[in-house]
Amino acid sequence: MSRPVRYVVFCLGVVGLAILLAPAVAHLPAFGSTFHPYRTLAVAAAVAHRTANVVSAINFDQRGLDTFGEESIFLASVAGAALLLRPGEHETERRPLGHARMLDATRLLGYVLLPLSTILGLDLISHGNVTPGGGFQGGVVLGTGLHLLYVAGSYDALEKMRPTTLFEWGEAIGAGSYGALGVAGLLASGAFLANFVPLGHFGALFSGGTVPLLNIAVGIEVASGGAILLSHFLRQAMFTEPAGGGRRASGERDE
Amino acid sequence: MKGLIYFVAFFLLIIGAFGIARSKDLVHAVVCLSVAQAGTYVLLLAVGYQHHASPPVFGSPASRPTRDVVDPLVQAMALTDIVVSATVTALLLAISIQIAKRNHSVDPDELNAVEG
Amino acid sequence: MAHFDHGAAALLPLAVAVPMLGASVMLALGRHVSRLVRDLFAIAIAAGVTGLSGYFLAVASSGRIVNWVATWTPLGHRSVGIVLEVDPMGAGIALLAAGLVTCALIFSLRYLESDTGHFHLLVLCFLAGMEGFALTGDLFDLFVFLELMGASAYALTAHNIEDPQALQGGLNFGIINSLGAYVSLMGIGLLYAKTGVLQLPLLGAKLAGHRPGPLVIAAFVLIFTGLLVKSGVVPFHFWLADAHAVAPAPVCMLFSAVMDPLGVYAAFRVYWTVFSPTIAPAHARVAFLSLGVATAVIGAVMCCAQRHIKRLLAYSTIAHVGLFFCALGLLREDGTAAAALYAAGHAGIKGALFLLCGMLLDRYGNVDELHLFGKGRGSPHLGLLFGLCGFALAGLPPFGLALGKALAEKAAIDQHLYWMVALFVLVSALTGGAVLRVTARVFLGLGDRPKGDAEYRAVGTERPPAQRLQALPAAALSAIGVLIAGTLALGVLPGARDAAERAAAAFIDRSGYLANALGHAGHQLAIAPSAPNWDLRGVLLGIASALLAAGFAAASCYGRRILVHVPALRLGTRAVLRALHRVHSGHIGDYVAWLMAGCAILAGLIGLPLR
Amino acid sequence: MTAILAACLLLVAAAGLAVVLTGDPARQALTLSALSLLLALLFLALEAPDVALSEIGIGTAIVPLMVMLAVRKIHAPGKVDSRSAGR
Repeated sequence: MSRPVRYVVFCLGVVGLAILLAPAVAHLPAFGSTFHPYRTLAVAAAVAHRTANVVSAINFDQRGLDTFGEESIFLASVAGAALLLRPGEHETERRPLGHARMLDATRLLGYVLLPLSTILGLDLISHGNVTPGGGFQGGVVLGTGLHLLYVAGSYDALEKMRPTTLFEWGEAIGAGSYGALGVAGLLASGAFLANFVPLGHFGALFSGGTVPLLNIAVGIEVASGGAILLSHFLRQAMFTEPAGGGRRASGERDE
Repeated sequence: MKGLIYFVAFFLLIIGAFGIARSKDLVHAVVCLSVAQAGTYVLLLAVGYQHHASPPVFGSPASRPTRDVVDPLVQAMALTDIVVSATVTALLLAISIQIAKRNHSVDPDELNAVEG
Repeated sequence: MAHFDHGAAALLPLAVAVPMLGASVMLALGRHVSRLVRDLFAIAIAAGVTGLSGYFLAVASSGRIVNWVATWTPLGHRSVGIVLEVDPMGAGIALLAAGLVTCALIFSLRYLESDTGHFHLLVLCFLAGMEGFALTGDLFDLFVFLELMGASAYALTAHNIEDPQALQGGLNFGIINSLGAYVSLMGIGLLYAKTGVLQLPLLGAKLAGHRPGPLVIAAFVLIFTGLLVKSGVVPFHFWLADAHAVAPAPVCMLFSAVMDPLGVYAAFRVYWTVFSPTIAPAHARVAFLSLGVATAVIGAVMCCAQRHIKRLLAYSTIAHVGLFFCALGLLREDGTAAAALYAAGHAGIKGALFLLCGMLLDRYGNVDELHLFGKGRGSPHLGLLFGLCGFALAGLPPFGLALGKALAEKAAIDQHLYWMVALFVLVSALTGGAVLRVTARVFLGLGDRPKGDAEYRAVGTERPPAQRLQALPAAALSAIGVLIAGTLALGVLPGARDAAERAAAAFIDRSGYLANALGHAGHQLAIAPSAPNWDLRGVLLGIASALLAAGFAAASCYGRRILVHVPALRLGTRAVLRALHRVHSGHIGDYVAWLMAGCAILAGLIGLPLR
Repeated sequence: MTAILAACLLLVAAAGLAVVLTGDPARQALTLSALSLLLALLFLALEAPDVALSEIGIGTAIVPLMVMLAVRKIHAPGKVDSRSAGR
């Protein structure tokens, strides 16, 4: 279809949607109202299982299957991206040579931020059951934190710290432990993902039973998977090129 | 307020979709898709909001939760949604990179590998 | 539907957990073991899930299996947990999914190059997604598993990164399906805002007895948009042909045979459990039937207009999805039973056809009907199977597909919808005829040698010529054989119709679904008197479709000779086809525009009659 | 509070529009992280710190990084066209 025809079809759709949605929004409960029946139940259930962060309680305890599905999506996507970003038939992966020329300040920043982000990530994961954050957020921080090394220009160091196989193991162990904890619940108390671990005290570091354990599992998976994901994009962008292509191996460097 | 927040939610969805429809670059289209998804976050959190309520996190160990909190379920849903967004974006960007290699173009107008 | 089997209930989540654990193991060890070990491991996992699903089906046929995950059983009418609730229909489609994944993996024993295990991993994730999608009774969980199916499927579609068509097909698939899923999620949000629950049975209970207000209609339209995209219903179908034509053959087979029917299944599951008490069947029927007819007709016409064989099969799937929609859209037990049998039979035949295409690609490096003209003479076995599947697709008894078609026609006649009988006969004859035309041209070299095949773009190959297989691999043939035999068994085994009718009765029984979810015994469903599978009218209609298909194939083989003498007809056909081709542009922007327009059309179809 | 919320919403809508209207994907990576930052602020205003944290991690770091790397691969001069020799 030509562009104008496409826009006409699109706009007709939007007009129809507007006619559909405007009265629907008018019939919604008022914004900020006190009508939250699920909230009342979920808070009570979280308190009963001594999980201070109710969002974590929902994610890992009350609706743990959703999060299992979510982690599966993550696993599938990382594997899918790895599959799609593999070097093609006529491509080779060039090894990076030497260090990039980077401003010392940038480099320093990278080295300073790395431990900070590591600590922040670990903190987010370990306190996910009591404070905002959790395995996913902490894992993201950890996974990206490693890439600060790249910002610091030391790709070799990154390659040493980020052996893909090890991270694949990490991701597999993280994702596998989530499922394994679910099966353990089945074996221990007869229900998949049942909260079978002692619950501890409300607000304590190890409270909420399986919630902190599942948080750690997700943290390991997301940190490793995130590192793999970024490393595939990085390799593709920096070091994959046509076999026998006329470009000099060390020709181009960082931005 | 209610009108505004739901309008923004659907506005993001539609403007993101519109961005894909007029896109001349696949990477641009993929980014527009994540704009469309941002609409879902806004909608979900709007549904769960309550005036003068706190976040659904009872940080301090001693205090038993007595105060009102906003709906934590929509937040859990939004969290899942954000993960989905990131992973789908990664996959679609990976495909776009490969399309650029095979077709020497990422303009949807110039891609004609499939039709009819 | 009174008793619960707690053993089976406890095992329900394993249908998702087992393939995911398998995928984790594959990620950790896939690189380090040989190809054969990876293959066998994945097959073992898929076979295990098949066994598990079969067990669920056996248990569910005497009562729904209910599992509130992690024991969050409801207090009164409320629970914070996710419920998995399985009736025979859900267990049946879960079994179909797992069985077909097993077949696909067996077929790909020697088919796909993969040295990391990522292909197997993605297939296992895809399986987990389908199982969760089939078994869950929670609206948001449905969305999560929809996305899991999606994420694995996008990557599997674009698996062959050397093929521009595969990449573009994967991209269109990913963008449209994701956008559809986000639209669905907005609908879920609206429904949650109104009711405060997410579990399907409880949602239905909340909406029961209320007139469908604007909010419910909007939620219905938005939620269905995502599900209809997944099903490939017109005008949300554009991505389907692009993706199904280009994915590796065993993956295409899974898409066509289970993934699209799963979308249809979920749409009607959500309709019956959530919306049926407020948007009554009498109102919803018009919308469902209109969508079904449009899908069936456009799918059938586009199917006949293709020369890329996999693309042809993809459009034939769209046409059949339209027929399923028509049968289910009657919103009655008999139509639902018919659609279940029809979809199961279709899965076997369409699966076999896609695998046969994979073998064609393997041998000749091409699936262009005209390019392959007469080249298949050396493969009589493939040709025989192809022709057989063509007749089965057209509805030749005694295949299960024909049984489903016959029952759907019977249901339509009972409702005095005679046009629908004509639609079923015509659409299945056209799609079957298109496959027979391919058989005649490729394997028999019948008809006029087509001109102009040099102008056609090369069709994506899946394997460089040097690696093409000469002999037909036994594993691949056995997978195809199992699929065809299974479809045949469905039609001839006594009791298939009874089982389908019982499954359909449970599927549309909303109050029983709710009662069982809450731990109560549902009321006893009246068991219809046992009926024989076939009746004379159905057999005759089936034979008529098959003959019509053969006639259509002959006419299109020698069509040019006829059409030359009827310029008006020729020009008319050409104009229609050109317009359709222009709409099916492969352009992602067009598809998004149609998705929006489709939302509006759906809103009009469902909303206007309720005004 | 309502004023802050309204301001956040309007900013988010404007940023969303800006991302869509930015034709050049390299710049889009920047507008997208701005949108994510504003979204995170909005989520904080809506009392959703968990979601805000995720959005910051994903929306302002990982996704723009992937977009930039993809753009670099696709649009780097000579990068794409040199592929034609290999085909």
